[in-house]
Amino acid sequence: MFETMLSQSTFFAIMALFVLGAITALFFRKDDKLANLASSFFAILGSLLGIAYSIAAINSDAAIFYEIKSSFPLLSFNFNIDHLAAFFIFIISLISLFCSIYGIGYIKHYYGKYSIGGLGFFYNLFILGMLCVVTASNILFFLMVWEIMSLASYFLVIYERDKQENVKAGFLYFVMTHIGTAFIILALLLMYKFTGSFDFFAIKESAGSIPPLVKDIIFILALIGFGTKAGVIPFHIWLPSAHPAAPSHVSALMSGVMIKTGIYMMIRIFFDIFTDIPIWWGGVVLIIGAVSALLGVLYALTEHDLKKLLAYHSIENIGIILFGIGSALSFSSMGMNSFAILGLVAALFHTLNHATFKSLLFLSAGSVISKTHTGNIEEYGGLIKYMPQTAFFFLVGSMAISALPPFNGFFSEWLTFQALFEGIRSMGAAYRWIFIFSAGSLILTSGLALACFVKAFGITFLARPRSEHAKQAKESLFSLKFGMAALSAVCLLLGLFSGFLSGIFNNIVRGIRLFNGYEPAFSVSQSHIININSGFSSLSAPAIFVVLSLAGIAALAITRLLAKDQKVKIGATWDCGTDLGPRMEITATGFSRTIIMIFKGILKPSKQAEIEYRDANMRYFPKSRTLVLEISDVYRKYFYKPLYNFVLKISGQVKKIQSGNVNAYVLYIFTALILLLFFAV
Amino acid sequence: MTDYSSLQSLMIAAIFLSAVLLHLTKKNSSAILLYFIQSLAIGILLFRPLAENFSLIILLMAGLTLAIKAVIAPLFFLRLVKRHQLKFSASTYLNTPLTLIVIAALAALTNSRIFSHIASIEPASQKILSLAIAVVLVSFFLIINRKGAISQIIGILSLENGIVAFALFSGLEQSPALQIGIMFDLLVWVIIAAVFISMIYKQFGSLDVTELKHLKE
Amino acid sequence: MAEIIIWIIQILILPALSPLCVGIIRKIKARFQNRQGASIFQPYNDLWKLFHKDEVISRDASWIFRFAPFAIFGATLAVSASIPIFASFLSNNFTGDILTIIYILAIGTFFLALAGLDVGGAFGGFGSSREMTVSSLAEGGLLFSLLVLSFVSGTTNLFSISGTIDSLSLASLLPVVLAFLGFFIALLAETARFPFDNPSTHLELTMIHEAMIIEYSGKRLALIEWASASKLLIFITLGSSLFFPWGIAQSLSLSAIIFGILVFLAKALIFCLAIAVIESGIAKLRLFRLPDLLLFSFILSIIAIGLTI
Amino acid sequence: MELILIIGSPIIASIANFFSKKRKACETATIITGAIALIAAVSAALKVSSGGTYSPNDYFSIDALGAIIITLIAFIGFAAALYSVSYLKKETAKGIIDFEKTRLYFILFNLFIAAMFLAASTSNPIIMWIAIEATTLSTAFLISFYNKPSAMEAAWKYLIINSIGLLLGFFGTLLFYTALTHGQSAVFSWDSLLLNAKNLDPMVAKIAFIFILVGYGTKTGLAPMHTWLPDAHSKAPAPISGLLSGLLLNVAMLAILRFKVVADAAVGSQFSGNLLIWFGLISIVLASFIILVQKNYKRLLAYSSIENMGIAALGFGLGGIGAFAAILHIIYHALAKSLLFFSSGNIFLRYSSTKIAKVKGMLTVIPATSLVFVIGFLTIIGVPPFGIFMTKFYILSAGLKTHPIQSIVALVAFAIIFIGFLTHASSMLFGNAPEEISKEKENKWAIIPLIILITALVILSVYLPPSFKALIDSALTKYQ
Repeated sequence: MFETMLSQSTFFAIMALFVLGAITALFFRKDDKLANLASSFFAILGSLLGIAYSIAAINSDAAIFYEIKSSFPLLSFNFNIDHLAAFFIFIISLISLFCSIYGIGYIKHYYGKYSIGGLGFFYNLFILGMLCVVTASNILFFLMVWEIMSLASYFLVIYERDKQENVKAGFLYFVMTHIGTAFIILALLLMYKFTGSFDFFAIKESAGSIPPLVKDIIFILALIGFGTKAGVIPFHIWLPSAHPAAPSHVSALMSGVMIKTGIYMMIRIFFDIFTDIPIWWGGVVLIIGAVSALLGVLYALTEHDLKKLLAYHSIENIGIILFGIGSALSFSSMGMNSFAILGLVAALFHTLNHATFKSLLFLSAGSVISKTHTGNIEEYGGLIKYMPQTAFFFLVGSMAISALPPFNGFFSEWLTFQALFEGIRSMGAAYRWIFIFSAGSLILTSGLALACFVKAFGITFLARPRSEHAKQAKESLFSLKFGMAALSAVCLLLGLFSGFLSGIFNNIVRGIRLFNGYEPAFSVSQSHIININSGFSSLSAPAIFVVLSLAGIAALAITRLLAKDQKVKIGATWDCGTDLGPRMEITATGFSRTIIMIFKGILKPSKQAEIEYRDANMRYFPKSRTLVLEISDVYRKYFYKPLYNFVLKISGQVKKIQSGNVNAYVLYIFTALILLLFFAV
Repeated sequence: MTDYSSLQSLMIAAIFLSAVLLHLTKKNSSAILLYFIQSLAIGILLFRPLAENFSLIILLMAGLTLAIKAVIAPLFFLRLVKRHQLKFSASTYLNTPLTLIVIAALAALTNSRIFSHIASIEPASQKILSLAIAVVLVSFFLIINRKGAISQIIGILSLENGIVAFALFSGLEQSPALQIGIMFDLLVWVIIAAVFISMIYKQFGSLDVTELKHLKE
Repeated sequence: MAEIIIWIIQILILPALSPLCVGIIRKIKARFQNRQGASIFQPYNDLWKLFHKDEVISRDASWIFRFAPFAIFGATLAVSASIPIFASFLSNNFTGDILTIIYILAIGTFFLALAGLDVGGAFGGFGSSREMTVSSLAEGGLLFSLLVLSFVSGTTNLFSISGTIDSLSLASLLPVVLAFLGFFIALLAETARFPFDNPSTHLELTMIHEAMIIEYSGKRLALIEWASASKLLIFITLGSSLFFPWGIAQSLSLSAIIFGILVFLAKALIFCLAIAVIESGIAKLRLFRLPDLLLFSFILSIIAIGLTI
Repeated sequence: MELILIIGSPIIASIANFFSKKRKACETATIITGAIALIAAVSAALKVSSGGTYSPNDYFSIDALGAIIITLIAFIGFAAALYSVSYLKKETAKGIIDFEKTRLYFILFNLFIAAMFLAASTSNPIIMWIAIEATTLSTAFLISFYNKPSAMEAAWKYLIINSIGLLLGFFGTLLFYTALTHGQSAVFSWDSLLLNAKNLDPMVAKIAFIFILVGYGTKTGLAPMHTWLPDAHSKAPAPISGLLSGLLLNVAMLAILRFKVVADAAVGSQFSGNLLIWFGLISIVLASFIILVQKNYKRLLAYSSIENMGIAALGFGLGGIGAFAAILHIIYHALAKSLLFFSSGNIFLRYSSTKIAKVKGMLTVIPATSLVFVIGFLTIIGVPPFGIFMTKFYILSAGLKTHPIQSIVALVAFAIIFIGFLTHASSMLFGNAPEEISKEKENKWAIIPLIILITALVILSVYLPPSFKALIDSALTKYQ
């Protein structure tokens, strides 16, 4: 069955479906309903075919390579789908399937306000771009689809263009991605310079001819370039403003899948193309991962806009993925390839998990925002009574992201922990402390993530509604609920079958050149027990699920046994005598204030208090008291603003050349002539 | 044939001197006079080959060039000067001693090793050729130095005279078609320059080029 | 057949004994304050009473408030089945891993905090906020102290750790001692004991754990009280059977099992004594002094790791 | 035969306009002659791409690069003719100009096109010089079309600086001419120059090329000699600045290239290559900084032309794939820049101000033009689906091989330009338009020329027709 699926026509059928979706969306742009249906229909078809194709590709070991010549030199549209690329096609298609289903209902609230045809066009183009990015194997073709992906997502970010902050967010996003691409162009061209070919295959063959110093430069450039796309800490400032600005099903795709294309290319370059890896690469990636994870979750705690909070969590999870990659780099540089496979499997598993639970969270956030018309969680409260299903799906998403056992988040974090523990045990003196620092940052991050999602879920869905909007919220349409339900089921299933999945990841990673022919450091027994390093630690996902459910049932049985016929009376919450207004509940600021004060060295919070008195000169009875708590944006203040002002200062000087005086202009020509005569001759 | 070489060196000296004096004149009319002298010298040089092989075309050509350069252009400018009562040309950027220093430096540059290879074109008149290039550079500097619109135009025309002098001395065979083309071009250029000067005078009320400084950045 | 009986004892022993443990600590504290104090079986009576009382649930509460006690108690049940109490020969490589038990306990904390927020009272809110702050900082110290043991014994499976620790040479004793100090601080933080939280008061300034369960009554309050008691016993068992595994049953023989149980009870008693002494001895720390204490436990464990390898 | 049509038809048109009294006659004459010239140019190009350089007599010869430039002039000239008809109709409606002015406009417009055709197709360097001098003179009046003081000032500076540049260019041509005088009285043409470039003294050849580069470089707008370009291109009427930026700069670049081939034969390609690279680099860096702080969108487009000419110079200086990319770059830049200037014309007609700060909410007021404007500015800043990304990439890949530091500096400059352009474009496109801007529908005829240019740009960015590719390859063999 797999061979028929793997023919070239199916792959191009997937592409054709998305192109068709884009064109029909534009074609029907006059009629909103038709445009939405057309674009979502083709997107769903395309992703279904994509899932089937990727599963077939992962299972077959045939080297799949399609080539189409182009009329331009050095550019040929060739696609190379090995196991790694097939895995990323699977992620893209899976998430875009559910987001497109979700989109059918969600786009309804844009009817009449914005151009639905435009949204459909750029949405399909965006997915097509991502599919091509993970399969392109010619440098020029890769850079083309990479920028088309950023261009399409730019237009999606500024979709609601009447809001000024969306336009600013879009601008910052497009500029940062473009600067990232400049670094990537430099890295890839350096590779071209030393291997003389534009095709990743040929570069792979002659990678040995790249001198070590140039290899390090390429590593740094690639790390910065793809790190900007992945949202790694110093280059992350575009992510918290760009992802929330896009429509929710698009920000789910962007946060869940697009930032992973950066991770894909890092794995492709560091493991597939380079052979002997110097030791310090792993250390750098680990440190960046640790910083991104820790600071990502701390900024998420300070955030009160639901989608911004989720965007910061993407940064945190990218940090966790970088732990996997960093440990794999360190192990392979020390020659311990079996442990490196463990690290990379942890990274890939967490990439898949993060894609599922982050898009689930964004979709449920989207359904909440579309019903309450505001992103600020301070104005929510009590939504679980008006939107019970969305609340349940958000709860599943929060449990998955804070790595609570039955769900998939726990198992990939567990594998990442194992990789870090192996690092602590077996690495050399200095690197051991980097591994310890990373393990510490990971455990602290997962603790703070748990606190952050208690805040996010609790303040949004529990207690009493704190604004009029929250009161009128109603449950969203069926297609939204279906999208979210499917994703929560996927989160649970991925958790349960993590044993089986690690086996699959194992042969995906062994498809990469650096690792083929090595035995992984973990084994999966029939009863789904993942056994690390022959007995160091082991775990079985289904067993945990069974034990937890049995324990729950036991608790129910005990209460049923002991408390047979007690009545349950509905009363009022304890209110010390005054009637309990909605303002009595704890707010998001209050909830995270303690943690912010503990980490005030890093976050540098600032506090502004204003008191307005009833009678100006008699300052005893305050009329109103406002408190503004801000977190200073360290990166803009100390790195990006000064850099931008420096460039502006230079252009201020350069502007003076056009002084308006003809004699000066002629003098420029005269000096140019004289200088040339002196020096060039 | 020696008298011709002394005639040539006399003429090139006249051209160079007029170019230098253009820097120093205060009045527009004397600038126009200097340009007239320069064009006259060029005309004479044009007529010299007639002495050896008389051909009607070359006579016609030389006559036409002389007519445009020496007669039409100065007349145009004199009419302009009279119509707008522009007695005094605007001042220069550098005071006189400094200008002379720069001119000396330019002359030294043209005789230096850079241009020594120019001799390979016409070994006989090596000195004259470098003097012609000196005229080019000096009149180029004139455009930078003077603030008046008319003196800038005259600077450009004297630059053109320097190039023609260089062409004559480097023995470039003059095909009549090219000569006519260049002369026609010069004529159109002088007319347009004159039209523009009157337009600028109408818009800005004076011909001082430093007025034109609104198009910044 | 004997295996199954052992498993049944293993599962039942912790929930059964945990109220006794709380009773003993209260008794010792009372003796310190020169008063008679209630009998050590008083907690059983309280539970029995609560299970048979009617229940009042707030109008604003959602299904989370109703479901949370079962999740919390279930979590403690699951953990008590997968940690070595008196027999280290039982091999449970399904759920017996350090990370698994830490994260299963985290489920309990997660639902407890949500239940605190659910009713919309002021107390529940800041209770959950303080609880999440303390537990997120304590997890680091807890994991790293247990990690020291796994590096020393070469495996993260709890049962095999307790099996290998007692055959340890004295040379590697220092890291284990440091790790135990770190672990003990984390124990006090996780089970809301003295320097972190005052279990016996309802004063807004000092209570963290009590604030979250203030709205509960009837059988749900019983379940939660029982769960926090068994969580205390879980940590005591971890402390005793991992750091001081001497006397734990290595083989299936009846005498070894009985001896193992008795030794476990003695060790648990010593732990309760230690906790009660601390509760009577020192004052509760201010909330913003807690991170320093937790950081201290984290640093201790990291030094211990540094020493092991 | 085609040559007579190409050069003759615009001249006939301008003479006809000179005598015609009615506006309709001028417009139809210009459009028809533009169409004829386009057909003739395309057939000439096809002939050249199949049969090598086409030289009917010793004064005219169209080689491969000449054919490309001529087709470009014909195509964009035709689009400009269409656009200026509707542009001037709108301006007369707004009372800025009267019939007398439109007649003068059409006369000079056709003269300008004819001069460019002559410059690109002649085989004699001095006739090329005369033709380029004629373009300067014909556009001088077009720049001072709206006789406001600023237009006058721009025209004056344009005249002075370009005349000096061209005189220096003439001096360089004469220096090259000295190579021919040794004995034979061969006709002075590119091929004869190339044949006996050897007997030029290397030092003289270098000095000659320096004069040519500084002279014609002024006309191309390369860095230190670019100062006239922003004033001239921003004050001229939109169609004319489209032609100035799109075509005239390329014709001047063609002149430099023709002399570069001769200089390479004399002293080897290293000398001229380095000069072109340095001039290109300075233009890119200079333009990038000024674009960042630009306040007037027409001057913004003018500086972008300086930058793009710098890229073309860099490409030709690097040679190999760089030269191929530079030829493609000239084509894409011509199409995209004229597109942008025409749409800036529409913007000016609607907002009647060239200040970026005054233009807000373009997408809501003039959706069709702003869509074209978006595609134009995406092309200029080098975003992939459109061609300039490809050419910038080729030049960078060629540059990184031989001149790594220069290519990195160029890459940084491209990033700064990207930021500058995106800031200005997004501040113009989004936001809500000021109330007094009229919201009426756009005139169909103002959009059609833009759509013609866009289709050409998109088709060429994605697919190079084989005959077109053959033309470029044969051009490459000569201008390597």
